[in-house]
Amino acid sequence: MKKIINDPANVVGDALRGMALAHPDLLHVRTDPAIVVRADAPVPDTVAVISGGGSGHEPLHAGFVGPGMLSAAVPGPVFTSPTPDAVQAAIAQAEGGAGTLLVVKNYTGDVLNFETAAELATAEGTDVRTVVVQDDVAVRDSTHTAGRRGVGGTVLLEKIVGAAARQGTDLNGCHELAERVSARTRSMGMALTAPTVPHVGEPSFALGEDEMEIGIGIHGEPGRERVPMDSADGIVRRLLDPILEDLPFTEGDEVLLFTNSMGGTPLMELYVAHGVAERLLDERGIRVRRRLVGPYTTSLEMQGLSLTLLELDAELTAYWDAPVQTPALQW
Amino acid sequence: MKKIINDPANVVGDALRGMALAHPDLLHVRTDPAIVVRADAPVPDTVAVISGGGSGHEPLHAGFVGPGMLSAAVPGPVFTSPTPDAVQAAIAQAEGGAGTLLVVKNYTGDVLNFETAAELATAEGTDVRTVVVQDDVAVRDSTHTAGRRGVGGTVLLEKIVGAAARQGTDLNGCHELAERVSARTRSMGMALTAPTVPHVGEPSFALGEDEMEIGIGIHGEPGRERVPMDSADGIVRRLLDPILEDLPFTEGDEVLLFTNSMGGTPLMELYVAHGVAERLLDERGIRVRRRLVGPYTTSLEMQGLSLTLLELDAELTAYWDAPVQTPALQW
Amino acid sequence: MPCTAQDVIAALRAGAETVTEHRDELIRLDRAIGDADHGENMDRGFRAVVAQLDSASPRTPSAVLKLAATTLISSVGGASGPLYGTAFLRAASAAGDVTELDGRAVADALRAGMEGVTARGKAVTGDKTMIDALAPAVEAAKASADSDATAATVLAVAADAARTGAEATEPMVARKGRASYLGERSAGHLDPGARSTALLLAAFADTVRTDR
Amino acid sequence: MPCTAQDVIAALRAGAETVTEHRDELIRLDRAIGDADHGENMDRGFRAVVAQLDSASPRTPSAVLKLAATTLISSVGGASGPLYGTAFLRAASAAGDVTELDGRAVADALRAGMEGVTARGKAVTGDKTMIDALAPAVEAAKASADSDATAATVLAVAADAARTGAEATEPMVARKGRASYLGERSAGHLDPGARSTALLLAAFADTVRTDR
Ligand SMILES: Nc1ncnc2c1ncn2[C@@H]1O[C@H](COP(=O)(O)OP(=O)(O)O)[C@@H](O)[C@H]1O
Ligand SMILES: Nc1ncnc2c1ncn2[C@@H]1O[C@H](COP(=O)(O)OP(=O)(O)O)[C@@H](O)[C@H]1O
Ligand SMILES: [Mg+2]
Ligand SMILES: [Mg+2]
Ligand SMILES: [Mg+2]
Ligand SMILES: [Mg+2]
Repeated sequence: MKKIINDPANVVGDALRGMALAHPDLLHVRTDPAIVVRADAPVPDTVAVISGGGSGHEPLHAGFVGPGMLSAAVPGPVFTSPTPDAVQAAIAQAEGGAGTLLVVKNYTGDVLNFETAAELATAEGTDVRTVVVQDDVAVRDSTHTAGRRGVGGTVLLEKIVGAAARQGTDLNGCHELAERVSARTRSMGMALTAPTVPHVGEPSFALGEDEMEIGIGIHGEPGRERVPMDSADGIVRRLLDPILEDLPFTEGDEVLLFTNSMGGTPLMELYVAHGVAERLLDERGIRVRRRLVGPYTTSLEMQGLSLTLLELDAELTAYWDAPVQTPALQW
Repeated sequence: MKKIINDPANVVGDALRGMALAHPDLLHVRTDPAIVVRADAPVPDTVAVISGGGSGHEPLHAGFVGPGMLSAAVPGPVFTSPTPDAVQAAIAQAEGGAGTLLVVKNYTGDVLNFETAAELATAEGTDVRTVVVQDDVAVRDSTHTAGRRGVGGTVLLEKIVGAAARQGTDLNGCHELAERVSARTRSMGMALTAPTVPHVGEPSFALGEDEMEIGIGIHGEPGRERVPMDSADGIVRRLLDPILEDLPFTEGDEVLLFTNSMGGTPLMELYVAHGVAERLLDERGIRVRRRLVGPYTTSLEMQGLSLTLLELDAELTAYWDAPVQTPALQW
Repeated sequence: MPCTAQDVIAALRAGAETVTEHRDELIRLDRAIGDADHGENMDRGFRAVVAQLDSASPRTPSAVLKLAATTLISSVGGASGPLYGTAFLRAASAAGDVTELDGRAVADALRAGMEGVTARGKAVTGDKTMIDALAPAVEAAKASADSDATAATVLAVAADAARTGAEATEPMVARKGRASYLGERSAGHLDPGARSTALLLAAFADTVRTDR
Repeated sequence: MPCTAQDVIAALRAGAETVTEHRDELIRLDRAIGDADHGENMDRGFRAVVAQLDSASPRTPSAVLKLAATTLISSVGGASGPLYGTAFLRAASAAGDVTELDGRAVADALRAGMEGVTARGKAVTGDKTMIDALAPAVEAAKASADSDATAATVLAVAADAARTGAEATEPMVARKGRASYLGERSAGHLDPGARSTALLLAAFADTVRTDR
């Protein structure tokens, strides 16, 4: 394993300290328990939007803390959900009297830990709601399973709900909006290489020089199938087709297209893939109205990408366009 | 070679087309010859700041085209300087009557091709000046050699001079400012892995599982030395010490610290390294006043990082802080 | 012979040792069908439990179990943290305020623990989770307690059943937890949580057996 | 026998073929001490020259060389583009408006080309660049022309000298071009530009020799 780190046991704390130094005006960072809070928190009479989960997906979530997006983030150990006390601490710091919306990616660990934190915070008198993001169409959905994973769509939801909260939307409104975004978002990802978890020291799976994994998760979970390497056209088609069929997205729909690097894939390849995706959508009469291209929901140094589509309407578009000041997204 | 591309021969054009689709409001993109121009170019009575060079360093330079930074970028083939006709075309599109400043990284090919373009444009009546960026302390400087390479410092120079041009500074002023920034900027980089040029299909050099290259360039050039893998502390020290000695930067100096990913290194490691660099600078009494952390001057999917220090003063700081709207930098 | 607070403390310390010893094995199992952190999570959690036990001295089995529960909840994270935490919390409640647990009380505490896991995680046997180790352990413990076995014996049969149950997860296709994302590809690997459950129960049983 | 415009065209086409054949070798050489694009750059450039020659029919050797020059300048990029471009441009000027080049004219054109490369790139012999192939070629061509050799002979001795010169770059430590960044580590590898110069001159010489 070659990584630019010191002790693998301290990697999350070391990264958070570096992040705090890099963004002194935007963030307050604590390391025990690890939480990242807006420098101006709590914002009175404004719904606190808080997310979190295992580390290793940077900039998700801490890179999205700031005016117009998240009030706080709770980074767990690498690929491991944070514990309820950390989530509680974030709520305590960020809560401004208008309640808290927890944005939770649908993994058993995240759901259980955030659920416990929500119970404890509610018991202490805070109004807490939860939205569970589950946009990954690579996972078959069923009430008898763990359900779909939350992946790239989380970024879009955090941006949109963060804008609504900033504009004074109340907890009920934020929660409904979040559910609406969640219902209209679908994603799928693929990998050319596996990530290496620092405390493990070896890649999470092995891929041959001519293979790729389709339908991977963001924690080094292998995907649903291993297939021979393909062109950008072929790769994008494999991700886009299941996304389009699932919602479904149909002719005339207006969408936001998010082309996301898994961490190790450079911008050049990302733009190639993005161009292919726009072309394929155009062929189907689906109108791309907004785009996000970059490494935003990553899996350490994994090479690969994911595509996310969000069906837009005027309200969602306006919230997407609203100003945002965070380490990773600014406009 | 595993890359998300179609035909390696078309990768630059394909990426540019994807980029154009991703940023329709900011950029106008042409592919023959390849140039990327601000959507609102030419801006009358404003110095056009134009840069370019081989592709594979994204977002450098096309990702920095937009109000407050570059007027146009000229992307060559992967790791190959663009030809004079492409540079000329960019000048013709971006020139708003107040002259053009060419920002050229110091490589023989870039210098010669931009020089020819400048001659041709001058012959056609355009006022053209050139600044040659040469911030890489890994290369020994001497009049009998090719001189120092231009690397990460280019981004800082483009931001600062772009802000000055936007505020109405004339060509002379922009040129002097650019020379001043160039004189105060030093960088050095290292790699854990080599990049693979698409038309080559194999990594540009081979590194063992326990080795790294110190003093690498951004074109897959091996560095000055190959050493055993080290901790983040050790790596940062190896880059920072030569940078500090070179200018030199001394106690009390106010600086901008730029911690740059070479493309495949994820944000988590970058923040770890950034934290180490801030600590080491603090120990020497050098005051970090501004920061940039991210993949901004890359070398395809190479894993590694570079550090850049710029000695600030009030004027440079104000230009750094000035608003900017580009695909890769926005504030 | 019944189980005192000291016995429970010793059992937890033995559990922590086992987890540290098997950290890499649990990581390997989780790497194959999950996210490669189960060994790290459990090791972090049980080290924290040991640190708590070094500084506090709870007086009843229930108080010991409760301390373990809250410590696991605030240090393990992931899916296994809340699940093991809830299991210990429910076991603590079931144990009541007695100072010693007999065979029956051990069997009841185990059942309460398992019910906690089920309440939170909604898994049933065959889903390829820690339930596949816990459920047979609970059944075996009940049968043993029904025939008036000692705490040591009840734990021993429970540990045996858990081991067999964990081994049986290998061919299963996961329906809960992270391994479920793999679909059919999850077959052919032991479930890491079932394995850690079996390891913990074996360590508990060994300690109590050695004690008496 | 002297060299006509048709001969120069044939020589350039042969040069393009050689470059395509040796594309991977030139990439490999540049990968070792540069950025792995020299073969790609030269191949792109000479394909463009061939395409130009397919559609235009310049009448004099000078016009052919000039067309090659401007095409190389606008298609090769990198360091070699402007350098080779300038070389052909200066050779074109030196060739004047005659319709045939004799041995002396070939030698003069070669020298003019080399002076163009020196003017732009500032390299001297021993810097491990294309100059290390060009300079001995120019010297040998002059000597040959001084003894009234034909164009074919002048080119043949120039090509021989270029080959020897290119081979001599292997032990050199680069002082110009990208290889110079490697310092001492640049020794032990042929310079790609010197190699391409030798390849081109060999192809030119072969064509003219075959022609007559
Ligand atoms: N819904 C569930 N019910 C019972 N056990 C579960 C459930 N989900 C996961 N587990 C157990 O948790 C184990 C994984 O724990 P761990 O790796 O620590 O957490 P994570 O899956 O969040 O990374 C699995 O092997 C499985 O035994
Ligand atoms: N200053 C110079 N003078 C003469 N030749 C040079 C000079 N710099 C580079 N070269 C030649 O150019 C060759 C490299 O060309 P190429 O790889 O196409 O361009 P780049 O170095 O820009 O990638 C070198 O091998 C060398 O022979
Ligand atoms: Mg986990
Ligand atoms: Mg090059
Ligand atoms: Mg796990
Ligand atoms: Mg080269």
